[in-house]
Amino acid sequence: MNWNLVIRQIRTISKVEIARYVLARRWLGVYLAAFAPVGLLALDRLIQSRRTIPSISDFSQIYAVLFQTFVLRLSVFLSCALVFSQLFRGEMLEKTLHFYLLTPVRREVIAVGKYLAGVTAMALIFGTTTLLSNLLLYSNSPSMSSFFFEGPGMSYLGAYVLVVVLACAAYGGIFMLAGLLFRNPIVAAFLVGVWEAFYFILPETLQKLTVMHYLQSLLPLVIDRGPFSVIIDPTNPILSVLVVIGIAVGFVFLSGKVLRRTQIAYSAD
Amino acid sequence: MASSEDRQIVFDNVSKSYGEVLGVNHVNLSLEPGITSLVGPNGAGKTTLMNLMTGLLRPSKGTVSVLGVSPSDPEVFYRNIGYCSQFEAFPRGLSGYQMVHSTLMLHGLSPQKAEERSWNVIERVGMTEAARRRVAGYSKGMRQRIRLALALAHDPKVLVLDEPLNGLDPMARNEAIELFRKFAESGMHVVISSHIMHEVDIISDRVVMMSGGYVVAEGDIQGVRHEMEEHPIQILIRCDRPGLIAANVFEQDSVVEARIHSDGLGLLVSTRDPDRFYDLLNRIILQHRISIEAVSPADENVHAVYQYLVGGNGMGTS
Amino acid sequence: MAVYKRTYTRYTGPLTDERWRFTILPRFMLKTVFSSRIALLALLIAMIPHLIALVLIYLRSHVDSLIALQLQDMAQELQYLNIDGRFFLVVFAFETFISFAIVAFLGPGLVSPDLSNNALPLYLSRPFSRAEYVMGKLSVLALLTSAVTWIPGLLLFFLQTVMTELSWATGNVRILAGIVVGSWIWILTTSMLALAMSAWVKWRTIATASLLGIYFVAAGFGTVTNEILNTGYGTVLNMASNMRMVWRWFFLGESVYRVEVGPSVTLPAWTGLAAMAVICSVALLLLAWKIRPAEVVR
Amino acid sequence: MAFIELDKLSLSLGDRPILKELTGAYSGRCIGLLGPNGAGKTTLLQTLLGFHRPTSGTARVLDLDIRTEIRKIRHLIGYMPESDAFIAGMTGIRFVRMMAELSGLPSEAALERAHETLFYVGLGEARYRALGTYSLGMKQMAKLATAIVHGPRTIILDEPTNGLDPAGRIRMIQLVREIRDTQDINLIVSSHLLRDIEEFCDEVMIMKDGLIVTYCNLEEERRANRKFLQLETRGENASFLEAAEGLGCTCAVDRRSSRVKMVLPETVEIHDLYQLAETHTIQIRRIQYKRDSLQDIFMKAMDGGSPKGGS
Repeated sequence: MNWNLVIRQIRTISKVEIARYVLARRWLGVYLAAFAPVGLLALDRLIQSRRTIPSISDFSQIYAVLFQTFVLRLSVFLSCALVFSQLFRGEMLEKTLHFYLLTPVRREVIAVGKYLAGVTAMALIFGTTTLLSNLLLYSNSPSMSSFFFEGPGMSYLGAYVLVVVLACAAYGGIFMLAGLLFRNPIVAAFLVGVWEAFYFILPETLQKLTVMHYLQSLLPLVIDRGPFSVIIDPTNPILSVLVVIGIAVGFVFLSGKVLRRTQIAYSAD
Repeated sequence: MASSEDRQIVFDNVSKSYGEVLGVNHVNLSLEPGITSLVGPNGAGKTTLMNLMTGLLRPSKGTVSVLGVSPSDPEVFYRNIGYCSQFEAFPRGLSGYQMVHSTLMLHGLSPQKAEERSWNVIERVGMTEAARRRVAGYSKGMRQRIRLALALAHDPKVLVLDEPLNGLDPMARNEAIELFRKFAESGMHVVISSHIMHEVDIISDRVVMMSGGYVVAEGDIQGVRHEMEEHPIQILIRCDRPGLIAANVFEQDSVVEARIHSDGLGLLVSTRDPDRFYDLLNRIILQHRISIEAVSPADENVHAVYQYLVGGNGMGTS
Repeated sequence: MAVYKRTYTRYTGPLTDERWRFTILPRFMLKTVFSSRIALLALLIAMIPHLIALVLIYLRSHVDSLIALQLQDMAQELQYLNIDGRFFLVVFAFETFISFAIVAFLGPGLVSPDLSNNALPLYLSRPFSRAEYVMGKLSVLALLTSAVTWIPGLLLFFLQTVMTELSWATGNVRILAGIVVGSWIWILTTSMLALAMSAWVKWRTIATASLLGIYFVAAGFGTVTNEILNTGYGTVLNMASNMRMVWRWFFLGESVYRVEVGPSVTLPAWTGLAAMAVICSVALLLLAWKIRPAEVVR
Repeated sequence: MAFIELDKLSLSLGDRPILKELTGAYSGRCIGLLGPNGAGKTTLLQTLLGFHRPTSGTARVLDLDIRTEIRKIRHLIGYMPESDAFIAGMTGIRFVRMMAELSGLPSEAALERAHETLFYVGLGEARYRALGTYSLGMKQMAKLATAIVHGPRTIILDEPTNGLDPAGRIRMIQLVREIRDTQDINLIVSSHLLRDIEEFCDEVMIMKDGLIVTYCNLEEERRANRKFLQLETRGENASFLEAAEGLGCTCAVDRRSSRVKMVLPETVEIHDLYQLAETHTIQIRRIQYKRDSLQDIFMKAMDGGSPKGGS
């Protein structure tokens, strides 16, 4: 196994993939979904519509709601579904997959190259927007600096960014494999979506099978899920991080194996 | 001494079908270096054969090996193979240069060497000034040239080309034919599929003719032609008195048929023994002072062989 | 015996009037749409709310016969139900969503295949302009959604008038106007959006997914905006509430719309209309840019 | 009457000039449009169809100006695009019928013409099948059907024989010839296959870098160019060639295909060559006159032949 050749191949594939998609129309939806909350909070910061400034803990609560409902469930999840399922399914639809398959590169290395391109791009986009929206929200309250430097502010922020990156990693792997296996990955995206979004109503053993449970265990504030939710104690953070990374690596490895058996028979639909 | 296996492209009783659509059936080939032309009507299985040869498809039955390497381990297999496919599409957002350069990087070249060799091969296909623009804006001919560059960039030992001249202008066609001839002479395998019979005539050392998923003929053109006794050689004669020649020609029993052309200035003769016929013809011309416009064998070329074996001038037999 | 050799001959007959040439598209496209049974099934399901309304109207005006059938409690309840603006508001609330679903699933199939199969040069090399192409495709969607919105709506209105006296109709002419004008506003907006989206994304399935995305995710984001910015204008992102403003203005005569979620703030009724006008113009721009015979790539 | 007149027609896409002040009047029955990749052939055809607005200058098709009367022009033009173009979910007959109606034919006439045209192009028995199931050759024929169904005065074919197998190409060449021979129809055919162009074009326009570098009538070219003889013999022909040179012929032997090119002076007849062959006991197997084929005309135009028309 000639490692520096493999490294060079992975770097090349990642660079090519990012060059192809970063300005592609397809990613416009991703940029919109990522930067919408930032725009919103910036607007709020400008027009100061509120008469009374809520307390720091209120701000944390507001951000927790915003993060867990809109950011994590909708924009990160849908963006990963769109980007990663198109990594391979897009190439099959556009009939360009053969360009990669004709190169002397291990199939697993192609999968890793494409995956890393997707993860770095998504992690960068959502990492920065999470950072920005977090800071913008707290900048409304005068005691922001004390909250961040003495209080738990910094560790909250770190947790949120970590969760976003891990979400991209795990969901990225899942949707890349879905893109390889299913002719219409949107159906798979919908099923996984429902499973992950309503994880809290599942019994304990099933909850441990969802990615969301481990991401949730890393979040500082758990928001009330309503009457049906089954509250179970979170797994300890280190284990959660390892499990999510394990999921990501597992799916990428599977994608490599599937790619090895993929044949080029572009069907004329 | 390397066994013959390591120098050939071998198909060992290969069959391939997609669901109930038959791709190719019971193909047995062992191709020597040089230019091999793949001919046959649309849907005869040419592209399937090429996709099998380049590992994009796995055979349902039988095995394929190129220079002794099986397509199942891509890291070694694709070092020696270059495939210029018929697929029209290109990745959006990339320029011609970026594609060639990244392909060479995947082959393990350093960035500088990849860049130098990229411009070299781009220049060879005449795309130097357009290479910086995005491929999405290229015309059909320019896309074909970039596909050729991608197949040639890493100096492969085996070149598989699916209708490589499709969309190229006449000058580019000649340059490409010269290029392929040079490769073949340097001991490379060049496998070309084409519909343009007179080009196949000029280029190929040997022909593989397919119809309905089966290999119906394989070998050099003249060889294939002579093996088919049941089709006598046709000779076309343009002159002022075809009737006179026709009258004298039947003294040879090897002459099977003589048809006078509707314009009264042409005669088509079918004979099993062309050598003796030419002697007779030359004697008749001298004896009766017939003024000749042209004498030419009507079907020494691939096209005629194609007509007999594949035949059909309607909408193709497949 | 005369042998007729078929050679190519030119057409020298009369030509049709150019004004109505765009109607060719719906004639042909409807056959393609109705060839798939799912489309037929979807249209039938879409009729259910109107059927229920029909039954209610009929029963409401025959309360006495219900009593005769000893169905006192049902007759009791029907007394309170009066067929007025609010009744039609509920019926059309359902229709708003159903007609959007029809457009979201059938719309992309009209434009995306033409773009991915490069059919535009075939259309536009004929005396058939880009505007006619869009109008033709639009009229296909308009026909389908009309069959689900204002046509059954008018039937209900007419039935109610026949059941009661003419004065009901003259008293509620606002409802009549609402049914027709309101439906056409919604048909135009959703159809333009569907065509623009399927011209922008060349695959059917992704176009349908994006349309549903716009309908739901944008609405969700609207409510979040209302919450955080403490304003009502986030509702503009919610297409369903835009349309609800228009219905309420027609059916209930409310010129002011109370925002459901977020601070209790009211918006003038015309904001919904303005939002939909913006959507239509953006869609028109997008179509003008994408529907062209030869793709020019810089 | 010239059916195409170009009046300093120029066009730039973005900042790249594609057509450079093309001028000229052309009236051939079937004009072949040739040129290297990127010479502007497809762009010129699309501009005549009004797909692009010319940057300056204009053109007249059938005496109608493309800037102002494009809709009238499009009634009289049939266009077969180069790339694969069809409408999904439609059968052959409904596809061709809709295209006829879009060109102004009333519905019944369109249906009748559609059937007639599909039989004419050889898709008779496949006309009720969905277009998606058509092979490449059949799709080309379906495109041709849509280009001729409404009986246009001018037909533009972009690479009609491209990618067809031999059977398909023979059929297409035959059809284009028949259409050309119908009275008052003019064709413009763009192609890279010079043999096909020679089969059905009587005039040829060669473009290069946005200019028209050569415009010639193939019949005249054939007559004007000097004739030379191509010979193939069996047996040792050195002495035979010397004897021929003695008579004043100039000979050139093509090493690879062992064919001989010979130019006969006025005084020598083919018959004399047979005489010589008899005396030198060699057998003449092939003998025919060859002319500057379109290939040579094209090559001359490419390396800076005299630009007729154009700037």
